[in-house]
Amino acid sequence: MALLNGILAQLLNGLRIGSIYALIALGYTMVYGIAKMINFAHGDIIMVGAYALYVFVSLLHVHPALAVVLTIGFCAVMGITIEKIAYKPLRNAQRLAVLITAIGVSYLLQNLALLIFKATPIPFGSIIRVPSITVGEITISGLTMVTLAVTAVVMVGLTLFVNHTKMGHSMLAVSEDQGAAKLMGINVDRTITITFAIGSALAAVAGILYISQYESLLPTLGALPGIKAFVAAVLGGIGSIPGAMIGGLVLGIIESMSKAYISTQLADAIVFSMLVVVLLLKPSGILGKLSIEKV
Amino acid sequence: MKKVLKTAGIACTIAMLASSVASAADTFLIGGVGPLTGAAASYGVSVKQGAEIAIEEINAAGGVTVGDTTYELALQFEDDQASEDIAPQAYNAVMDAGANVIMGAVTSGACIAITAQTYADGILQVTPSGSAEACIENDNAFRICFSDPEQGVAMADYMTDTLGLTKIAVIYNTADEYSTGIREAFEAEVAEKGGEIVASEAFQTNDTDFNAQLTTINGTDAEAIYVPAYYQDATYITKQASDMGMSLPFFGSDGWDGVLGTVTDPATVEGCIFTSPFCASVDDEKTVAFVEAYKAAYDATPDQFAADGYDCVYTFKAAMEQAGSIESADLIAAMTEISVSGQTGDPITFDASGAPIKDVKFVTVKDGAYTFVE
Amino acid sequence: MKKYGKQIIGCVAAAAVYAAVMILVNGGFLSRQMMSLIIPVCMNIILAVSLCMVVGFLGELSLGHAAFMSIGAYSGALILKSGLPTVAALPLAVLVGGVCAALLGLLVGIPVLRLRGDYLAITTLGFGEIIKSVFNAATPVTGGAGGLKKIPPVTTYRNFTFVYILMLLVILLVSNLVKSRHGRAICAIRDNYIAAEAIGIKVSFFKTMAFVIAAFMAGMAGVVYAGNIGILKPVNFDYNTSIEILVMVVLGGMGNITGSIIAAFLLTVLPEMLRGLSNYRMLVYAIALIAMMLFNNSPLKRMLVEKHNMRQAGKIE
Amino acid sequence: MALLEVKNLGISFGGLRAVDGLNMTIEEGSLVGLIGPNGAGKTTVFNLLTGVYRPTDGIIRLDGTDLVGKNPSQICQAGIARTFQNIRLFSDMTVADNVKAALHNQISYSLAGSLLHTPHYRKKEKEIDGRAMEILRVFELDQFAGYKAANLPYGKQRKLEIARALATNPRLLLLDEPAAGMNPNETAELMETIKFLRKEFQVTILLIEHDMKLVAGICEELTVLNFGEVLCQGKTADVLKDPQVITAYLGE
Repeated sequence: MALLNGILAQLLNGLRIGSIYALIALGYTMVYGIAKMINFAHGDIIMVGAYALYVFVSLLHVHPALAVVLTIGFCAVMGITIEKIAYKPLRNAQRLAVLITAIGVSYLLQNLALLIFKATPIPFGSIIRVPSITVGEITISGLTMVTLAVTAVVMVGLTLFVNHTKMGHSMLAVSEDQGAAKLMGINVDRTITITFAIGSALAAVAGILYISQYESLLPTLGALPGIKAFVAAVLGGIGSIPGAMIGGLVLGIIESMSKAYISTQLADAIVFSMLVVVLLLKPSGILGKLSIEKV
Repeated sequence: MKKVLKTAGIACTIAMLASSVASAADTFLIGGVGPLTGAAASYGVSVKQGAEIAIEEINAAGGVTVGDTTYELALQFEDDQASEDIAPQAYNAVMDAGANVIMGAVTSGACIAITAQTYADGILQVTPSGSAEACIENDNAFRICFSDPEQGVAMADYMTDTLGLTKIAVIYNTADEYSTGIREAFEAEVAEKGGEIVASEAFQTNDTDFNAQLTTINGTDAEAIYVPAYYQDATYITKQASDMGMSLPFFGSDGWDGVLGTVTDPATVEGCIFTSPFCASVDDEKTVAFVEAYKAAYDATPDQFAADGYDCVYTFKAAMEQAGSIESADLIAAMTEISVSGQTGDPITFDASGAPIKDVKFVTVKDGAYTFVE
Repeated sequence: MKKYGKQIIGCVAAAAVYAAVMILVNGGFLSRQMMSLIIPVCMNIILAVSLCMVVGFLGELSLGHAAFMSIGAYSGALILKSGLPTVAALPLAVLVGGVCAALLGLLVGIPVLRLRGDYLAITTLGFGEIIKSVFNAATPVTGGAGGLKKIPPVTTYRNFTFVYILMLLVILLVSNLVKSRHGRAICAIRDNYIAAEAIGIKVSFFKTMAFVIAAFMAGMAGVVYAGNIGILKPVNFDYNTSIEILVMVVLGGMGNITGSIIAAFLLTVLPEMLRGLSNYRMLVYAIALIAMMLFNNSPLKRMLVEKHNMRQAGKIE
Repeated sequence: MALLEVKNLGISFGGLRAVDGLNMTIEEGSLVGLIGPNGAGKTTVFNLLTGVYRPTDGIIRLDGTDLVGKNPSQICQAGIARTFQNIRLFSDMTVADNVKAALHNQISYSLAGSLLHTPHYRKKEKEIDGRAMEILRVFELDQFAGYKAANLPYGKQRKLEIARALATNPRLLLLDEPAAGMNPNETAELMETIKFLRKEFQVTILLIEHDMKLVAGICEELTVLNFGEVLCQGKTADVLKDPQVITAYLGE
């Protein structure tokens, strides 16, 4: 019974961190699926979202609900700006060129935050207060439930948006073939800009939930969840919206299970080994489409 | 912008002083090496700011008189991003600027990466916070802080002998030298004293989620948790433990200093005990003066890194006065003869190995404020 | 005749650089800060040129170059620490470091055969993180998080000649390889792997070969690193290091060896030149990086390239 | 014995039977056309013959050697070379290097030679240079040897692809719509080239083509595919008169 409770508790720990990964991975996968670029700065937009929320709530004393909206708006605008300045001129360049620029943007955001907010972590209490639920000996944290719910809603919302709106269809078209989409009268630039706006807004949501969970602001806070979420997105099949959700949750659970029952020292090694194994068995991730080149 | 002007100002001053050798007050340049950017930036910034406070104090009081010459202290602090790769360049940059002594590096690895060169150059090197034993292997190298094993042993003794705890869980950073160094010594000493390490859980730098480790510990019969790590980690760990409803007492290393500044609810660290040479909230005169000056200058409460930086500068002053010279060899020889009245110890003396001799103190959080454990 | 002309220019340039560095170092014209950059520059050139082979010529994105470097660094460092006289230990360490890294390259080569593009990239990143974790955990051999210490400083700027020769060798081997049937096969795979297969090129073999050779060279660079810094820590070989090397290759114009060399030099020296900016240093570095990438793909640059292409096409018509 | 023997060849993609029960023999030295409406499965046949796809059933023999299950590079070494419907050049490489890459297995030397540029390497490279130029000259591409392949005009890119395929010294050459996108003049020129290289390189040719003028002009035999199955096979003149073929092409 104790063992079972232990396993259950560790599963919940996995869900807690996994739901955050999933939320971030959704943003990654969205941008990747449509703009076909790995946005290495995605994690740093989460950081910006977290700091923005802090500025609105603690420094400007805006009502938390409004602050959430403002934060999402701020990040979306920032996403658009970054896209316009740093990525758009590279639309026709090699894909790697954009990747490197994204890394540059990541450095830029981190160092800007460092200059503005300094290196010392800033404590910032959660604005989301949801009571935990206790079932038997197991306690489920309120925030975990909120994060899971938000991630699920976002996933469903994104799927509906992509499949049932005009903009969504444009996105699908652009993701299939930019050139053809352009010929069909789709405004590719605008579609990609909107993709970035949505991706950044999702990053903001992730940032808000992340900071509510961990309550400490650091200029580098986005880096690690960013890279883990990237792994999650690939694990789930990058470009696939439900894949991102599954990848995130699976990654979180593997992580907490290997920490609990194998080795905390080698947890990262185990997580990445799992990734390699999954990709060897299924080269395009759990839910990814294998694109076969037509000969 | 202010900082740029300030740096430019210092640089100008150095240039002017260098060009006019005959000026009344010569400059004694302290070369600082430590992280000002990157994940470890806060340690380097603290050391730098603590040292600047000390330098201002000393210069305001007329500088350091060595023989017939009065020296004004100056600091050139170069960023090493806490990286072994960049530390040599940072060190050589301050040497190019004509540093007389080296304060640094702030982190152990970066410090070790430059010890061979400082030794070859024969310059006095005092690391404020490089706690690995290898930092002071050479004869020219000294340190202000305790070494990792010293801290681990001191805490193990305190927990087993004084508090009578026998079943202890440990959470440590497997990717961090400081953390693994303390942990090793701590676990060995606990075993020596007949205690038991019931869980030894690792995490990685930048990890923020400790629920898996805490859940594991919760499943053991641990009586206390020892966390040899930095205050950010402690912040996450104590918060998540309290969220889980754990009530085990926490013990920590000197990296915990500053934890009250980063927790959202002081109750989560209430009653924790950590080894620390410095405590900003005690009300002896010297500490209060330092804390106030620091607050006025940087709008922040000094942590132990700042105190280490401060003491480092006073160590240089004492060595200059004792040596009666600013030649490196004389300064190094004087190090074992001086006694410094610092923030992290009073007195601080140094043994031939380069380690400081000062009392280990334990700090606890009581009613949301630090106090020394009596 | 034109071919030999290029080779002569290369030799002259190599000798001139060597002479210039020796004069600057021994004549005391260089600041210590600049002297401490000499070896890192050489090392980064080796890393960039070797990665250039995988990214630029083979066309696969690798985010695990630092892992190869770390294997080389650790195995080489163990040899350096073994107490052999430097004359024997250094070449042996470089060789062993290279071989160990090449073996890992072979291991990584297995997924390489199945994966492409971003999936391969994330796998190489994963390999890097696995290696890092293992090094962290294998304390008895690697010193764990505390690092492998007291490595004899055998590749400081005083041993510039050795490192420089190593660097030239790497540049020579890679540029030779590119101009050979093996190099053509690798480039063919990059340009169109289906057509490459169709003309009888064994794609898996050449992919693995490119990875192994690049890994070997990165391993040698790792030994240079070990002998220069004197302490090895797993954290210094994380994906950020791999990305830094990748930045050099991409900035150098992918598949352009000279470009990689110049980019490696610039990106090593630039952060040091920016020290005067103190806190704004990394910010300026980031902006410079973005600006350079944007320039590389700007209409201005494209116009210049296109003009060249048009001239070629024009001649044909 | 026939050079190429295909018996009962078939492949299914999921439920779709893309090629079914294909029988075909090609005699050494002949020039055969594979025609049929769009989507008839012609390119799929090429992909089966060159190992891009593995057949679900059937036999492929080149000069008696079984080719089923071999990968494309092995099949190329066995003696089948091809061009592609959508040109697949090594576009960032020079025109000469495109051909030299294809000489990879013909004129060989060790990796050590590649890395060190040994005298043996120099000798062999000279040989490769000579051979490549020889082939390029046949296609009148020699003066563009140093240009990037991507910078060639379309018609010349098609020619280069054929040149590259020939460099592998094939016994059987598969041409996938060589005249696609060419104007009548270029097509006429291409016909001459094909005739010439057939003699010059003594290669057997199987080609897919929609341009009936070309097909009628140079192919000796034809196989007509429709919905993955053989509609008709035989001498060119007979096949083109077959009412079934005409219906398949022109509709009801």
